[in-house]
Amino acid sequence: MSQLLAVMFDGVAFGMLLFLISVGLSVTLGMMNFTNLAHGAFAMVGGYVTFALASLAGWPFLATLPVAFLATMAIAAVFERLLFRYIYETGELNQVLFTIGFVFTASATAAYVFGTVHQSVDMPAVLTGFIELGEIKLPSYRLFLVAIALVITVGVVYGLEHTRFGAMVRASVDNQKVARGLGLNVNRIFALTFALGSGLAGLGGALAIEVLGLDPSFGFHILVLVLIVVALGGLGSVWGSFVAALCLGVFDVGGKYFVPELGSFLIYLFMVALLFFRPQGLFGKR
Amino acid sequence: MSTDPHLWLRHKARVSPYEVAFWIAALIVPYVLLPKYLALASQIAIMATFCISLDLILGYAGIISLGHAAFFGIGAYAAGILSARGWGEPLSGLLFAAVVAGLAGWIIGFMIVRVQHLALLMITLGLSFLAVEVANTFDGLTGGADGLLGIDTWKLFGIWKFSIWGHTSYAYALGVSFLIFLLCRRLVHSPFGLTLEAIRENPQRTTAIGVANRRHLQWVFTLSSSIAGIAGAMLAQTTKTVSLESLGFQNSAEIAVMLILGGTGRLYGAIVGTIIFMVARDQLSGMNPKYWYFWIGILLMMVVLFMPRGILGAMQRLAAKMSRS
Amino acid sequence: MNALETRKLDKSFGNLVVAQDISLALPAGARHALIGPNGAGKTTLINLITGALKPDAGEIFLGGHEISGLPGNARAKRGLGRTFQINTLFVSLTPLESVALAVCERLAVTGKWLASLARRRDAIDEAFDLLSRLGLAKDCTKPTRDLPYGQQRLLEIALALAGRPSVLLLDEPAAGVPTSESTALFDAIAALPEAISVLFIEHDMNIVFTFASRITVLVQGRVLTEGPPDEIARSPEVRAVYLGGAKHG
Amino acid sequence: QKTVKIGVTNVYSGQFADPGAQLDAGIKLYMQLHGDTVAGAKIQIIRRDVGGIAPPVAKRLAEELVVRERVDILAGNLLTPNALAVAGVSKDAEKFTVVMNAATPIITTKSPYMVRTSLTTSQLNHHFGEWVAKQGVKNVYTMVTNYGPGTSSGKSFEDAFKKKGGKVVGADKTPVVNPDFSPFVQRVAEAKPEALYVWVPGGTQPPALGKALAERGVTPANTKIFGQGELTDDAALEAMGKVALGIITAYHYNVHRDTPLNTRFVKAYRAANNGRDPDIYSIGGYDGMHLIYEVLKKTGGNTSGKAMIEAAKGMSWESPRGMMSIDPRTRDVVQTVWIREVKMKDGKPANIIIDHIDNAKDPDL
Amino acid sequence: MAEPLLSLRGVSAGYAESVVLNDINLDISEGSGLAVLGRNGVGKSTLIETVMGFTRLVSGSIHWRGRDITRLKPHQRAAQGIGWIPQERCVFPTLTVEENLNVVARPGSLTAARVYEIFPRLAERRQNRGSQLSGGEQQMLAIGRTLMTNPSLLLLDEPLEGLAPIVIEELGQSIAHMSGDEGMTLVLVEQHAELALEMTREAVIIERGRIVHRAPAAELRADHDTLDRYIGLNLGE
Ligand SMILES: Nc1ncnc2c1ncn2[C@@H]1O[C@H](COP(=O)(O)OP(=O)(O)OP(=O)(O)O)[C@@H](O)[C@H]1O
Ligand SMILES: Nc1ncnc2c1ncn2[C@@H]1O[C@H](COP(=O)(O)OP(=O)(O)OP(=O)(O)O)[C@@H](O)[C@H]1O
Ligand SMILES: [Mg+2]
Ligand SMILES: [Mg+2]
Repeated sequence: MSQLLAVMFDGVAFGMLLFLISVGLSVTLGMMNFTNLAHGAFAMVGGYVTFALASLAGWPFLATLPVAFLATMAIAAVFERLLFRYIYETGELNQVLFTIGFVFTASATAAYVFGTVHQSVDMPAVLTGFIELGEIKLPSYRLFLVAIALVITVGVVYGLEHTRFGAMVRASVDNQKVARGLGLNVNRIFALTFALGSGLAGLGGALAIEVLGLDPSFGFHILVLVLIVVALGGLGSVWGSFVAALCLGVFDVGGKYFVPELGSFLIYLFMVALLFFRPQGLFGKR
Repeated sequence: MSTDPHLWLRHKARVSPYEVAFWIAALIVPYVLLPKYLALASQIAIMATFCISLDLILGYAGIISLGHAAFFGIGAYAAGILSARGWGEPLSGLLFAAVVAGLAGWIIGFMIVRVQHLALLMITLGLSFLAVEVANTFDGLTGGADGLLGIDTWKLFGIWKFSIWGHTSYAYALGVSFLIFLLCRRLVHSPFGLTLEAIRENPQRTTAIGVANRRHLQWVFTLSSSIAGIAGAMLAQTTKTVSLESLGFQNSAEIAVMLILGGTGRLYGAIVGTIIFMVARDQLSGMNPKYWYFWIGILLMMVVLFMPRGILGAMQRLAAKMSRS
Repeated sequence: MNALETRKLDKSFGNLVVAQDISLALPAGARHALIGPNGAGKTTLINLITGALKPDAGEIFLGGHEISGLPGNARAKRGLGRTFQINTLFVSLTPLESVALAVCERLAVTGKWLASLARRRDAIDEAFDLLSRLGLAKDCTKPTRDLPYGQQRLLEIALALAGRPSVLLLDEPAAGVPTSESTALFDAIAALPEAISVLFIEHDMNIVFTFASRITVLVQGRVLTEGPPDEIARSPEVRAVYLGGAKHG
Repeated sequence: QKTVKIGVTNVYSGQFADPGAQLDAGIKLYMQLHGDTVAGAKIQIIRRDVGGIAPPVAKRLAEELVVRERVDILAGNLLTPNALAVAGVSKDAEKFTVVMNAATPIITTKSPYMVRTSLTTSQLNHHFGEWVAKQGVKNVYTMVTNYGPGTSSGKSFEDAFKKKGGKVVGADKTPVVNPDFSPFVQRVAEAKPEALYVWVPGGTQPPALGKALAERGVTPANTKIFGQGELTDDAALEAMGKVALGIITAYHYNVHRDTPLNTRFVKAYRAANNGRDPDIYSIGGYDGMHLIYEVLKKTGGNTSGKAMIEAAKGMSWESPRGMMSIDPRTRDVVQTVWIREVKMKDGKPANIIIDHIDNAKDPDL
Repeated sequence: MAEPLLSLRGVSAGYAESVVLNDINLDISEGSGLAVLGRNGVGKSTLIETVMGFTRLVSGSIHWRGRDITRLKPHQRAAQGIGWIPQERCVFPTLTVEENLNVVARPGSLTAARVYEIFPRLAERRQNRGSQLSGGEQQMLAIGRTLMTNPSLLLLDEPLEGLAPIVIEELGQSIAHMSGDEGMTLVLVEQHAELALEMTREAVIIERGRIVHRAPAAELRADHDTLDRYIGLNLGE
């Protein structure tokens, strides 16, 4: 019984990690409908910010997290003004091409600056080890991930999704021309949303180092996972991503535990089956 | 402006002198001017064929796939395994690969034609990951992660050996690509090709005029898979290698990048995109093996910013402008 | 035998009932109008008939054969043509290609992938004729998206006619077409072979009363009344829910 | 002056860029320490990036190196599928070819001009399996990555272990892309085996696995843990901390082995690479270059495949990793397998050599 | 005379490669109503879109309350008080009726409650997504949505299309009320010339991108010859 609980908890924690690295994408792709394969590149930016501050400048890990969020946001805002805003209307194929190009360039830059080696950061003592609850040992860092994921979900779902701003974003995506014609400053709305989504990506990247490690191919590495989460959650719904990540985590970890022979098939089988029967994802709005 | 409908349609489908020039150049340039690049040229021809197969479904029928390499890989394994098991005759190997990949495409097609958009993208992607895992699991047949061993390609027509100089490989790859191109060119100018475009534009309306959307889509998907399989088989035969990665995501993504780079829905976009991408990669990575992809990234971004309809789209616009002025 | 008949069609979206117990019969050659307030369920009814929506209950017969179980395209192949209230066109194809495609489908050649479209002279001529009749010949080689709205509306009709349907369902075909041309449009429809039955939705009462031989009034998913035009025009009920003041009397 | 061109097909970008970079740094360091002229010829390296596991690309690049750049020697070969593809070129073009990393045994059988200066998976794990059995371990649970190197390492280990009377009580295969080991470790924790054998690729996975083991309390305190050397590389040790104490691994190279040659090598390597330590990829590249230099000296600059491979056969030398040689029959590497245990040293856990198997050959070749 | 609310001076405009409008001069004074008539494809929508700033302006300038707004972006023009109802409705399909209204709202006397009063049907369908509305409901929503911006000038591009007669009647009254009592200015593009001329004071007729006729609405209503010639309305019948 307690083992089952431990496995469940691992699943939840893994799901929350998935959510944290993909929540930014469920903003940029899900809400803005921007096929943002560069999400991973921004996650990598956040990761390297944390790495640079924690491992090179000696900051405490927790203090680097807000900086990872804000710095990535700022960098994304600059690139948005310089580049990304020109491709919102060029169609998803062009967006694919452009953002893949961006990941290439970002990845090469990271390799040049930080080298190809896998980086890690030192965790504060409170986040290493585990908390014992009866017979179950709950690893502290995983508990921490779960907590942050909950905070972000509440923040994004209530701060962005169910607000007038959220409706403005969706309106702008539905029909840019008409949204402009009715007085919405589509450029500003998109810039803000894009920066916010990228900031969240950066935060996710920073939090993921401990589990996934960090290297210049990080951006490609997490791409498939985050796409799966967003697709399963459904476009336009951050809450959907949360639920999808949770299901995915529990299903994947539980599946590996009970039928390890299928270990590498599970995630894909789950996705293909779910999307076949629910193409719009769990809570898709588009 | 002429509104003679026959003239207009015939004009749209005519063979332009540029096309003839292109194919003559494709034959002559590598052999005569760049004989040291024959290996690259044959792989370009092979990948261009693969890219055309993607253009058929993506550019014309609107089926966005991030997993088309699965069929490329299936073809490669089909031909490779056939050869490793003792039958290395190349042309029959191609045929075999075409049938196997086509069959796989037809079966997967039942699923593909029922979904669109992101779900389609993700399902194709998921299927290709599953394909990799299946091939990894059946390593007795496929050689698993080490790759398939023992491929031996017999002489072409019993005469020409596939040597490291690449003369035979290129002739073979170019010849097969050209035939497939001709076939696809016919297809896109046929009523069937027009129907595909219409389904891509508005499936609701095609249904209302009586078109069986799914049947058409499944058929083109099958055909496209088969062509991808032929391309995979050619690569297996000319390089005598097949690995799991031929089925994988990176291969799928790369071919999509080449297609979009060249421009979708015009066949030549697939060819031009492949040439530019592969030549750029060859040259850049030769110059700077560590950071070459920085420049590839810049190239991709530039193309989107300045040529949103792909390189060929931009060339067409330019040509149209020049002919008008 | 009726050209088109529905029996007790029901449909609801959640708890919104959009069709309830709708039984409608169109004899061959009918010119039947379907009117009713916005949101009454007129478009929904057409969608049910064409198979774009699945009814919760009820049957549909075309020329005496039940078609309820058939997919939309099979119904179209059996002679059910339609237009859409909101333009549903192939925006990057040209009108010529669009209509030629519809003709090809009728000729059952859209599966031919080794034949050349340009060589299907029969289909192209027919498409061009049809476009000429609707005044679309001039711009028929421009991408559809560049045409003004009114011309796009006409193309909607051209696409439906190209299938030579036996029953034609028109959802506000004249919306966006100026009155002058809409008259011409309906003249063209009126000039269709006698045998073709037409069911059309229209809010312009001039047109309705000029062209309909029978009118069904739909309100909140139910048939309020059915009858010849003069009867409908006089009905105080219809006036109250739909026609309003005396303007279009 | 004559130049000898060496075409290096390696991976410089993507997921495998880091091992590729380390291998390349080994090559560079050797040339830096030993000059770029040998036997009167200038050595020129021409690098090509395969970009990952891509045998068709590897093959084409090797062909182009031969045809376009007219190289005399082929080298590099980080990954097995790529190396197998290059073997075809090596054979057809009769070029002396050095496998500096790829570790699947059969590679060198695919071209008579090929030698290897790294390791083979069964070389380490076969001898390790026998060694473990000899220590009196009776049953073991195995957990290996589900792809070529992992499964073949696991199989070598299991076969040797079983032959010596051991029993395999459970065997799991983890996915290649595996961000989360916890369910697998949980299974091991519940099975409570006497010993656990693990194999994971270097990079992010060893620390991740180490953490998962520590979190689930599967530690040498209650379960003997055996693995190939990657498992306890420095990053992984750091992640695991003291719970790693007692893990036993087999490896062919130890950065911290205290011999004058190795100390000098490590120092120079760090100086040339921003303080980064060399690893097995570096040593593979370094010794590969050593072999090329020595062979050229022996042939007097003759670069024909035949002459070079004959000269290479049986050659033996002292490397920073220890004594090593080229088996004249198989052209494959013969070297010492070091058995290390994690113990405290200078207040930190470190890999301390506790035993070694000299002149270990691949048992299957 | 007071400064016109909107004036177009020598405006030529069009799309990427074609020029559709030629040398349009037009003054619209506050509180007036202008009907824009013409056949299909003569450039009526283009004129409206040019005022909004969506087309490529080739020459000329546009002034709003005397200020040059030629360079302003569409959303800035909307913020100035120009309200646009696109011809093809274009409600936001993923937003609910309520969100469609609120998302563009600007302070003023026109609120969601007022819109629901004008179109009770919308109140009933408040939680439906835009894509789940009937054609007429979408048209109502498109009008209501623009009203939510509390514009001083309302550009209506064939707003009556697809509405039931009784709704047209009520909408006509509401519009008359707004333009009369609340001082809203109207530019009304309509195929139904009769209706349009009833609701406005002045009219222009466009033919191939040029203004070919202008007259007070009442006068034009009686001028069957002109209407016949340019629009082909056979009102005589
Ligand atoms: N996006 C566009 N690109 C190119 N040309 C266009 C575009 N939109 C319209 N046109 C052209 O501009 C001209 C005027 O079109 P417009 O839509 O303004 O006509 P309209 O008077 O509003 O017609 P309707 O009554 O049918 O709505 C037409 O010839 C049309 O082909
Ligand atoms: N997918 C849907 N989900 C929920 N409600 C829907 C959906 N589609 C339509 N409706 C509702 O069903 C009702 C009937 O719609 P329908 O389109 O049939 O009306 P209509 O009679 O054609 O009206 P109009 O004259 O305005 O076009 C409308 O109130 C509409 O809001
Ligand atoms: Mg309707
Ligand atoms: Mg218009």
